[in-house]
Amino acid sequence: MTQTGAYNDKVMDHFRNPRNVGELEHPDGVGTAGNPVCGDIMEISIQVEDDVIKDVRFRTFGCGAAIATSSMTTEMVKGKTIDEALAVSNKAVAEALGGLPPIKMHCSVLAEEALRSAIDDYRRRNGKS
Amino acid sequence: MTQTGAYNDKVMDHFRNPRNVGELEHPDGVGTAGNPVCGDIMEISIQVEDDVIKDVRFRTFGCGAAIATSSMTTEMVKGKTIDEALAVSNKAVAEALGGLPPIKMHCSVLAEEALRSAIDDYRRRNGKS
Amino acid sequence: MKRIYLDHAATTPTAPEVAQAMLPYLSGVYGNASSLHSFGLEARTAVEEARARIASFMGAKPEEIVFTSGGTESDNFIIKGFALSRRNKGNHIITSSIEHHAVLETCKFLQGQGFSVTYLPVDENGLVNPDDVKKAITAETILISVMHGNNEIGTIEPIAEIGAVAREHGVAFHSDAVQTFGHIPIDVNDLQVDFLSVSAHKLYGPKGIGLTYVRNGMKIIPLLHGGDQERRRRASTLNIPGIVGFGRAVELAGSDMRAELSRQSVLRDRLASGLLSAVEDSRLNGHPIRRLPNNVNISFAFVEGEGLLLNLDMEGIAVSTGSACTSSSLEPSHVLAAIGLPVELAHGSLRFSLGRDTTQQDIERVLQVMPGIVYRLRAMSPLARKGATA
Amino acid sequence: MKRIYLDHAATTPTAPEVAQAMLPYLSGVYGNASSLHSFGLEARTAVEEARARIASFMGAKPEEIVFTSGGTESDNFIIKGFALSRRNKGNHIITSSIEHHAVLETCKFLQGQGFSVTYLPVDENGLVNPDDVKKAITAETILISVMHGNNEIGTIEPIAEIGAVAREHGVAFHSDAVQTFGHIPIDVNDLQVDFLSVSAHKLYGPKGIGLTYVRNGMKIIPLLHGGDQERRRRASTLNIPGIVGFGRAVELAGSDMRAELSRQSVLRDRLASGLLSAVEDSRLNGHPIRRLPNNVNISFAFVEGEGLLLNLDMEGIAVSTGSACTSSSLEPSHVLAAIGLPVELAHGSLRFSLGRDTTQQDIERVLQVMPGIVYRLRAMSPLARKGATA
Ligand SMILES: Cc1ncc(COP(=O)(O)O)c(C=O)c1O
Ligand SMILES: Cc1ncc(COP(=O)(O)O)c(C=O)c1O
Repeated sequence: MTQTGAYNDKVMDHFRNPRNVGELEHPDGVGTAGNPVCGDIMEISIQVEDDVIKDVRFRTFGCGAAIATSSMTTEMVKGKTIDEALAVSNKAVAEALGGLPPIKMHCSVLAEEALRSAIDDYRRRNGKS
Repeated sequence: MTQTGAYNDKVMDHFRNPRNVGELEHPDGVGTAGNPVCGDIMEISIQVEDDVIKDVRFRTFGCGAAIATSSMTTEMVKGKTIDEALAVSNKAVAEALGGLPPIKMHCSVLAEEALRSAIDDYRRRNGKS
Repeated sequence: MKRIYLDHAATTPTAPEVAQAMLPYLSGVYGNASSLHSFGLEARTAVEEARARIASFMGAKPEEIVFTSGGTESDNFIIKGFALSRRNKGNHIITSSIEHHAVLETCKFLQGQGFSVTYLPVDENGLVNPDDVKKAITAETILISVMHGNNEIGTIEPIAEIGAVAREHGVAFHSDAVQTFGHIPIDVNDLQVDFLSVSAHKLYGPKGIGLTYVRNGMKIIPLLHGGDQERRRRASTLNIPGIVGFGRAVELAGSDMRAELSRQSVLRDRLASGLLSAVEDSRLNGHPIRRLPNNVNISFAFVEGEGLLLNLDMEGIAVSTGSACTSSSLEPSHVLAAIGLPVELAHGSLRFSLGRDTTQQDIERVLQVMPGIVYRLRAMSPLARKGATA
Repeated sequence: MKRIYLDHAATTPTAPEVAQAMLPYLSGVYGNASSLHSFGLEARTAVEEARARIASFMGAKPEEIVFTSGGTESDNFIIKGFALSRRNKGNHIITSSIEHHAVLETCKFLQGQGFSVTYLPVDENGLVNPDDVKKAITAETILISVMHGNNEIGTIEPIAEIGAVAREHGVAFHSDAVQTFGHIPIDVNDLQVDFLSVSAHKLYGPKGIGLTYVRNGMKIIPLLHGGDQERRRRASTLNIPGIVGFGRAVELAGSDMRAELSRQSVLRDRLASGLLSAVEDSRLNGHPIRRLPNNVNISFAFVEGEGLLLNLDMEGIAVSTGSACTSSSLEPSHVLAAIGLPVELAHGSLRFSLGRDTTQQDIERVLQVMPGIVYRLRAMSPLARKGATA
C-alpha cells in the first residue's frame, strides 16, 4: 500500500473503512449540511433513547477529510447524551483523527453542522425546541 | 592552450602576436582615435614614400578586438598607396580576421579612424589638405 | 504492486536520456554562459546548441527563443511584458475562460493595473470560436492569448484560425502551448502566433526550465530585469543543465512524437470508452476528437473527485482531480464550469493523463479497479440514487 | 595544464554531493509537489525537508522561504512586488549606487512606473553610510534595498545598522545576499532584514534555483501569477531537483563555511598583496577589511581588462572583468565609478574570486604569470608611460 499525501494514517483508516455508513430505517432525527457547490454534503440520522444517541448513520459526498470526519464524528457521539454530543466540536474530531491538513479544517465543520441539524430535528419532533 | 570564448583563432592570433606594435622614430604622419571612457585608444604612425605606406606602427589600449583589428589594419595597409589604404574599410578588416562578434564590430572602427587621422596628419604636413 | 502514473499533464518523468545529458553540466562544466573565459565558452556553446535545436523544432529562429524558468514565467512574461510595452497603444486584452491560472491570474492582476480583459466563453466541448475572437476585438485591443491545448479537458483550440484573425486585425497573438509542445506538431508560422509559452517538464525534460517564443520584431518589457542575458529580454544566470536537458527532451520528442501521438491516442480512447461503459452515470469532458492524445477527463456522478483519487492512489494509480496546481483548491474547476458542467459533476471529475511509459496493461488495470471504487463511494453518497450501482 | 577557476563570484562548480543529491529527483522521483497522490507526496516531502534546512541555516521559519529561479527573480519579486503592494502608502525607494543590475534595472523600471528612487552614494571603499540611509527616508519611503556583499569589489555593507535604521522608521528592508549567503554567517534577525535574495549557484548549488526570504507578516504581490504554490507567493511547478540540490548545498555550507571563510581569506590576502607588490601601478578596489573572503579586485593602470582576461585564459586561468552578466557591456563598471575610480583604471580592473577548490598553488601560479601579462599589454598601450614596466 502506498502512503497518500494529504492525510495521516488515522484519517486514511476512517476514509477507507468509514464507520456507521448508511441511514437508519426509523431515525429519531435526521440532518444534512453542506451543498454541492462546495463539494461537500453530509446526511446523518440518529436514534435516541433516554436522551442518549443509541445509533447513528451517515452518508457523505465530499473529500477524504469530509468522509473521515463524518465517520469519526459518528463514532464519537454514539452512546453520548444529546448535550454531550453537542459538545463534541469539530476541533475535537480533527484531534481525534490526529490532525487534518490546515486547508482541510473547514471540512470538519460539515459533520458538526449535520449533527446539530439532526439533533434539532430530533428536538423538534419531540417538541423540545 | 584553451580556446577562448569571444574570438576566433585568427583574431586570437593577432591579439596574441600583434604585428607592427610600437611607434616609428621619424613618422610622416601620426594619428589617434578613441578615448579612455569607451575603453579604446589607438595611436598609429606611418612612414610614406611616393604616396605608398612603407611602414606603420601602432599602440592600442582596448579589448581583444581593438588590438586584433589594430594589428590587422597595419598589415593590410602596409605597402598600399594612401588612396588604397583609405579604401580599407573596418568591415574589410573584420572580414580579413574571419569575423568579429557582433557586439565587438564597433571596435573595428577604431583602427580605421586612427589610420585616417594619421593620413590627414601626413597630408597636412605635406600641404595636401 | 506496480505503480501506474497517469498524471503526465501535471508533470512527466524526466527521460533517462535527459538526465544523462544534464550530468556533465551538473559536475564538469559549470561556467557562467556570460563569462568571457573558456569555462564560459563551454557553457555558452551548450546553450546555443540547445537553443538552435529547440528553435528548429518549432520552425523558429534561435534568437526568437528566450529561456525562462517554466510555463508560468513564460505566460507572465509575455502577457505583462507586452501589455506594459503597448500601454500607450491600448489597454484591452482578449483571452479565454479556460486558460491555465498562469494566464488568468496574470490577466486579473493586469485588470488591477488598469487593463480591461475579455474572457471568451467556450462551447460545451471547450472550443473557443474564432468568430468570438474577431467580435471581441476593439481599437484598444493589443493582445489575444488563447491556449493551444487545455490542461484539464484536453481540448485543442483552433489556434491557426485565431492567429489568422489576430493578424488580419494587427493584434499580437500569444498561445500557451505548455500541454502541446512536444506532444503534437507545432510550427509557429503555421499557427500564426507571435508568442508561445512552453515548459520542459511537461515533455520529459527537467523542472524549472521553460521558454518563450518571441517573434522577431516583437518588443516586450522584461519580467526579470538585471543583466544582459537573453538579448536583454530575461536577466539571470542561465540554467545550463536545465537548458541542455530541455534540448535533449526536444530531440527525443522529435524522434518519437508522431509514433507516441498515435499510440497514446489509441490507449486514450480505450480508457475513455472503457470507463464510460463500465461505470454508469459517467461522462467524458472535452472535445471528442480535437483533444490531446494523452488526456481523458471523466465525471463520475454522485461522488467527489478526491475520494476517487485517494482510492486510486491506494491502488498505486496516480491521477488528478483537475489542474495540478489547484488540486488543493475548494472551488470546482473553472474549466469544467466554462463548458457548462453542473457543479456536482465537476466535483466528481478525474483527469487521467497518459505518457510514454503508459502501457495497455496499465489501462486495463484502471478499467478493472475503477468500477469498484466508484461503487464504494456511491454507496456512501447522499446524492446517489437509492440502489445506484457503478 | 591545470585550469584554475577564479570566477566563483560569477558561478561556482556544483558540488559533487549536490549533483548526487539531485540525481534521484532527476530520474526516480518525478512527481509534481502539488499533486495529492503518492508521487506528489514524495516530491513535497523532499521540498519541505530542504526548505526547513535552508530556513534554519538563516534563522528563519520554513514558511518564510519562497523558492524562485535565482537571485535576479528574487530581487525583481521583492522590489516590484512590495512596491506595488504598498503603492498607496508611498512611492519612494532607497537603494545604493553599487547594487547588482538585478536591483538597479528593477528600480529603473519602477521609476518608469511612477516610483521615485534614491541611489545612495558609497565611500571610496564602497561602503554605504547608514546615516545617509536615515537622511534619505521621507514620509513616502516604503522600501530600502541595500546589498549584503558587493559582487564586484567585495565590500560587505553594514546591513544590521541599516536594518536598525529601517526598523526605527518603520520602513521595510531588503538585502541582496547573493554573494554572501553560504559564505559568511547570516541570521535574518541579527541583520534585521525583512527580505533577502539568494541564488543557489553562488554556493555550489544548482543553477536556476534561488529563494526569497519573506518575513512573516510582509505582504507582497507575486511576480509569477498562477497556481497556488509557495502559499500563493510564487506560482509554477516546483523545481524539485533544484530545491533538493539547494538544500544539500546549504547543508555543505553549514559544515565548512567557517573553515572556508578563514582559509579563503588568507589566500585572498596573499593574492592581493602579491599582485600589488609584483605589478607597479596597480591598486586594490573595495574595502581593505570588510570584504568577501573570496574577492580580490585589482586595477592595473594603462591596460584594458579584456586583454588581461584573455591572456589569463590562455594560461588556463579564469577571471572576470566585472560583474559576469555585463562583461559584454562597453560602459565601465558602475560600481568602480561609484567608488570614484577614474575610467581608465576602471577599464583595467580584474576580479579574482576564489572558492572551495582554490589552492595556495593556484594563487602562486597567478602571481607568477600576471606581471608578464601586464607588461606585454603595457608595452603596446599608448597610455603607459614610456619605459613603464610591470
Ligand atoms: C497549460 C499550462 N500552462 C502553464 C502551466 C504552468 O507551467 P509551470 O508549472 O511549468 O510553470 C501549466 C502546468 O502547470 C499548464 O498546464
Ligand atoms: C549580488 C548579485 N545579485 C544578483 C545576482 C543575480 O543572480 P542570478 O544570476 O542567479 O539571477 C548576482 C549574480 O549574478 C549577484 O552577484
